[in-house]
Amino acid sequence: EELEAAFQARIDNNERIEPKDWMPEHYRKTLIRMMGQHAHSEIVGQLPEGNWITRAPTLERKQILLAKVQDEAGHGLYLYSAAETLGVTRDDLTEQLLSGKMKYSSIFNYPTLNWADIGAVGWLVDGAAIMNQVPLQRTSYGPYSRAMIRICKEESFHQRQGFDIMRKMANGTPEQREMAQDALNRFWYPSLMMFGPSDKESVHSDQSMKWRIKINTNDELRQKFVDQTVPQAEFLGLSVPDDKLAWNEEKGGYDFSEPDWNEFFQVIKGNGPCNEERIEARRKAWDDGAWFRDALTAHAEKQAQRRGEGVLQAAE
Amino acid sequence: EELEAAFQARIDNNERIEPKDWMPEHYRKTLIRMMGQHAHSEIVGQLPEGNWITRAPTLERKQILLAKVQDEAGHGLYLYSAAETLGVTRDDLTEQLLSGKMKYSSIFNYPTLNWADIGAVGWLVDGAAIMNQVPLQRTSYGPYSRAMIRICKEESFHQRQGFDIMRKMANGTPEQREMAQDALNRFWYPSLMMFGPSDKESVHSDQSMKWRIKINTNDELRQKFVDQTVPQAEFLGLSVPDDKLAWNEEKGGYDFSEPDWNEFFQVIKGNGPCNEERIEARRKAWDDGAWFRDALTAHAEKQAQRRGEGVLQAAE
Amino acid sequence: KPALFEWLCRMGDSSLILGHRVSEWCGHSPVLEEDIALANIALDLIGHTQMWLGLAGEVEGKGRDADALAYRRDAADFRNFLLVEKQNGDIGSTLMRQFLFDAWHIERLRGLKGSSSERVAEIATKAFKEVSYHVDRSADLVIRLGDGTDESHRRMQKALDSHWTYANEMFTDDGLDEAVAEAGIAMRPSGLKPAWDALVDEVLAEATLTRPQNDFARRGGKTGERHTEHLGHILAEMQFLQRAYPDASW
Amino acid sequence: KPALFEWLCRMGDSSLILGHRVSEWCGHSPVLEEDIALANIALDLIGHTQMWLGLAGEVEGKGRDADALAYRRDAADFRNFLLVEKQNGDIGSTLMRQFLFDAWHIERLRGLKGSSSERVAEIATKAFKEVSYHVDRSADLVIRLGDGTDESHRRMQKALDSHWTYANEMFTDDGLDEAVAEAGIAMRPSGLKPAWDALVDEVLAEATLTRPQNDFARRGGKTGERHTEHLGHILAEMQFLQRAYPDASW
Repeated sequence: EELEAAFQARIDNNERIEPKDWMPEHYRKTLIRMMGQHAHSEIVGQLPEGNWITRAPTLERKQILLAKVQDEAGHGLYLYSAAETLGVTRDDLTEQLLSGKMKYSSIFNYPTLNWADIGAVGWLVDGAAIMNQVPLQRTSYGPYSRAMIRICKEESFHQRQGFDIMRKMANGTPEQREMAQDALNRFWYPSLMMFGPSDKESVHSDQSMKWRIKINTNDELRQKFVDQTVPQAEFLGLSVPDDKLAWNEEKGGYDFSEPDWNEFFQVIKGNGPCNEERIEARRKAWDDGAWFRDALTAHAEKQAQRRGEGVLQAAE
Repeated sequence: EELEAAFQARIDNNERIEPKDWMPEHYRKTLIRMMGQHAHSEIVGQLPEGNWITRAPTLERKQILLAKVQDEAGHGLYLYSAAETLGVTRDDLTEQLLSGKMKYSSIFNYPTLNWADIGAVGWLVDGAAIMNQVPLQRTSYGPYSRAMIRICKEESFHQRQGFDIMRKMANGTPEQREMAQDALNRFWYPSLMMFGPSDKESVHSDQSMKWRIKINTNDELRQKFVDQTVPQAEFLGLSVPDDKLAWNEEKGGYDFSEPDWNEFFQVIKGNGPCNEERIEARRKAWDDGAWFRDALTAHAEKQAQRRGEGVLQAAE
Repeated sequence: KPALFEWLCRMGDSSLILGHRVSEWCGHSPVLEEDIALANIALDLIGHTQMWLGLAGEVEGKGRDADALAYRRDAADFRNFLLVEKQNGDIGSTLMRQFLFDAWHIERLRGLKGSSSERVAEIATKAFKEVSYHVDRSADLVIRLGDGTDESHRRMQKALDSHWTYANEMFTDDGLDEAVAEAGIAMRPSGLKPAWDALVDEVLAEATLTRPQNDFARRGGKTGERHTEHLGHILAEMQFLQRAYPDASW
Repeated sequence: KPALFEWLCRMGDSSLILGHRVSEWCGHSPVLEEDIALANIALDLIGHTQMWLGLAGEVEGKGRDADALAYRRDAADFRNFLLVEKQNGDIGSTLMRQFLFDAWHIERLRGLKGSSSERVAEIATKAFKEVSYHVDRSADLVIRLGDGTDESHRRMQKALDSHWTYANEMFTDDGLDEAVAEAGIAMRPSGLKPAWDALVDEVLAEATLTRPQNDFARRGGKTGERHTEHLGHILAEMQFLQRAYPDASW
């Protein structure tokens, strides 16, 4: 009780909690879940974009996309490392992803179907991710906060690159323009879903906000995202697929339609367009790679033994 | 001795040998080898053409190609069945193909690299095959002879289709014309190799000709093929890739360069362009299909058992 | 009439894409008899494609023939079911997909034989005979593999579970189906469900397989709103020559 | 000068096709560190492609840039080694192919730093640093996997045997190489063999792998006379957008 009060006081005082510090078990568990899901999302997030690497339309676009997917793997690495400071291993987390015990962002269960989707993923999906992540730079857990600072920097670079693809497509041939609009149509609502259900229905929010591992409410962030994105869509000359979208002078933001939460829960349940493919791809990578990981371990052990023998011989 | 003399007499008398007839062990073995290799060639021969089914340039071409590949599988089936009359099973023959103990026509170790190759395979490869097979309709072993009669009918149809592709390509755009020429360049010498090394070097020829399981010499057939094909190439406006090619009035046929027999022996040894891929593809089909074949057997056994029980119950 | 055009594309595109997938097996199947049968089914499906897309082109009246529609549209313009885009997987998965489709296909064609459009009825009549053979064959193999070994049973159940929510798309109705139904051209997809259910239940029972309880229907194939990621890869391969050599004739 | 153009295509095409193959691993490799490293190698190779093909386009002087060369040529015009077209296989096969190529690549670039062509020397100098890292990395992994478990040893030996005759193509000389060598632009390929042999032997020894005795060299990639069947499939995918939308800029 006392410990918990002291802990909460530190948080209220804007101090960072570090791995060696005492923390409530529930805080630790919640953070593992959050960071694990975040890491998994980076890893699974390689797949929809990876789908277009071999078909990128120019060498430069191919390079940019490769660099981006590489960054995502890198973010996964930071986040797994940060999570490991809480006493789980990366392999544990991976097993939990593959068994379905842990989730990843459901946005990655949507397919990338034309080249403009690669733009839309950068513009909307990374845009929404940044909106979620910027506040997390100030989250109470030190390693997570520091990982977020690095990640946010790269993400905003990715978002600009995505927007650049969209601009090129929206100002291109009629077919390119159609692809751009089609991409926006398909990614708009799934992007809004990235902020999670309305706060009224969100389960974990209150305690998490108290612990400052969640900073803003889902609805706040979603509103902010819409307000930022709509003018960008207008700039591109694309229409947001929402009849109800309208500027509300009074609240100083847009009114907009909620996404279809029924679809959201179907996707979470496994009925998203690509759930099966995504997990299958990761499982295949993991299973097919077992011999590789085993071999590296075996080699390291041999090397250690050889070094040991060397030391022994030298000592004789 | 006596049996063998009688056997030879029947052959010399142009009689057909049938499965239940006595035959020398070596005759049987030679035929199994020939028919097995021929069957394997049909099966492996599906692969280079199958390589273009998914890329056939029109729906009609796709249909024609599918029908052709289907026919080849059908030829394989006739030939395995004919070979089975000599007391080997199809599975035995397949195992020998996969272990490398039995060969298939080395022409199928060459890749199909542009659409005109599909034409060239029909025109040249099937053309050479027909040249080899037409005499075999009169071969001494009944089941083989009958299989060849059916096969030759279809093959000449295939050859016409192949020539039709070549004509379309040779009379098409400059790029199509280039593809046609490129295909002829790559398939000319391998097609000449299909008749086997010069008779001076051919191992099995003498006895086989006596038994009438080989009718013409390799060199005869090769000459006939060249004499038939060169005017067709001229008709197409394509050049046969042979500087030495010239009409020889005296012999009433063309003089032409020998193929590179060193290459031929390398291909036989396994160093052809596609040996590894071809056998891998067949091995994968076989291994991946084991559960399927086992299941069909298991189901048939269950059904037989159920029928048996039904009979029993009816009898009670 | 654009509704009919699009509806014909739905018919033709599903045949085309399934024909493509099936043709990938050529030379790679577990037994020679399957090589032959699968090539034959692919051949039939490509034949149907020519008829459906040929008619679609005529109906559209913009001078596009079946080849133009097959080879010069990009993924977003395709109207095939998602089910037929799925990767082949093992031969069991391919045959299960085939059976679920064939069971729909035969009912679809049976109804179309009485279509108010003579041309549609004519195509359906031609295709019906071939598809009767397809469904007999795929049903038979689903039974034998479902009730074969433990291994084959497991594989077939897994394939069934994986395809199920895709198969459900075949019975979704939309405005286009409504318009075509009102014109007497084709029954609403939902109307095909009872006969499909009956056949599927019968075959699954004999195959000792369990019908999945998931009624969720994946959508987006027949409307073109959201295909799978596979379609783009299929088209890149299929359309290469027509795209790379737009002026050639073949 | 056409010989130089074609020689530059040889350099650029091998980088392009290998970069393509390596990029197929993105998101599918056995550990996160490999995902990162493989994406990075692909990225470097595509970068080299831009430089080599960019210079090739300039030398040709017909207004084709690197993208035009990468995306608008068909298979017969490609000049890459057969080795880099090979399918990825398992990660061991991919890494073995990479090592055999890297060991050639580093020697090739080392020599080119002193090329009589300033532009060639400049590109080689830039690429050399990156490729030093590639070869260190692939050599290290070949050693660890060769001398890992029985299973990994078996896989690496199989990969080595399978790639060997393809690797031999990298050291075949032809008239074009002769012309380029005489102009002082690049050493004859056969001249790279001793250094390659030394490195390969050293690494294989440490990896406890047996060098294949087959000196046969597969040919036809760098001359374009006979590629493998894989190249057409690679290009169908890679070039789809440029082929389908020839008027677009991206």
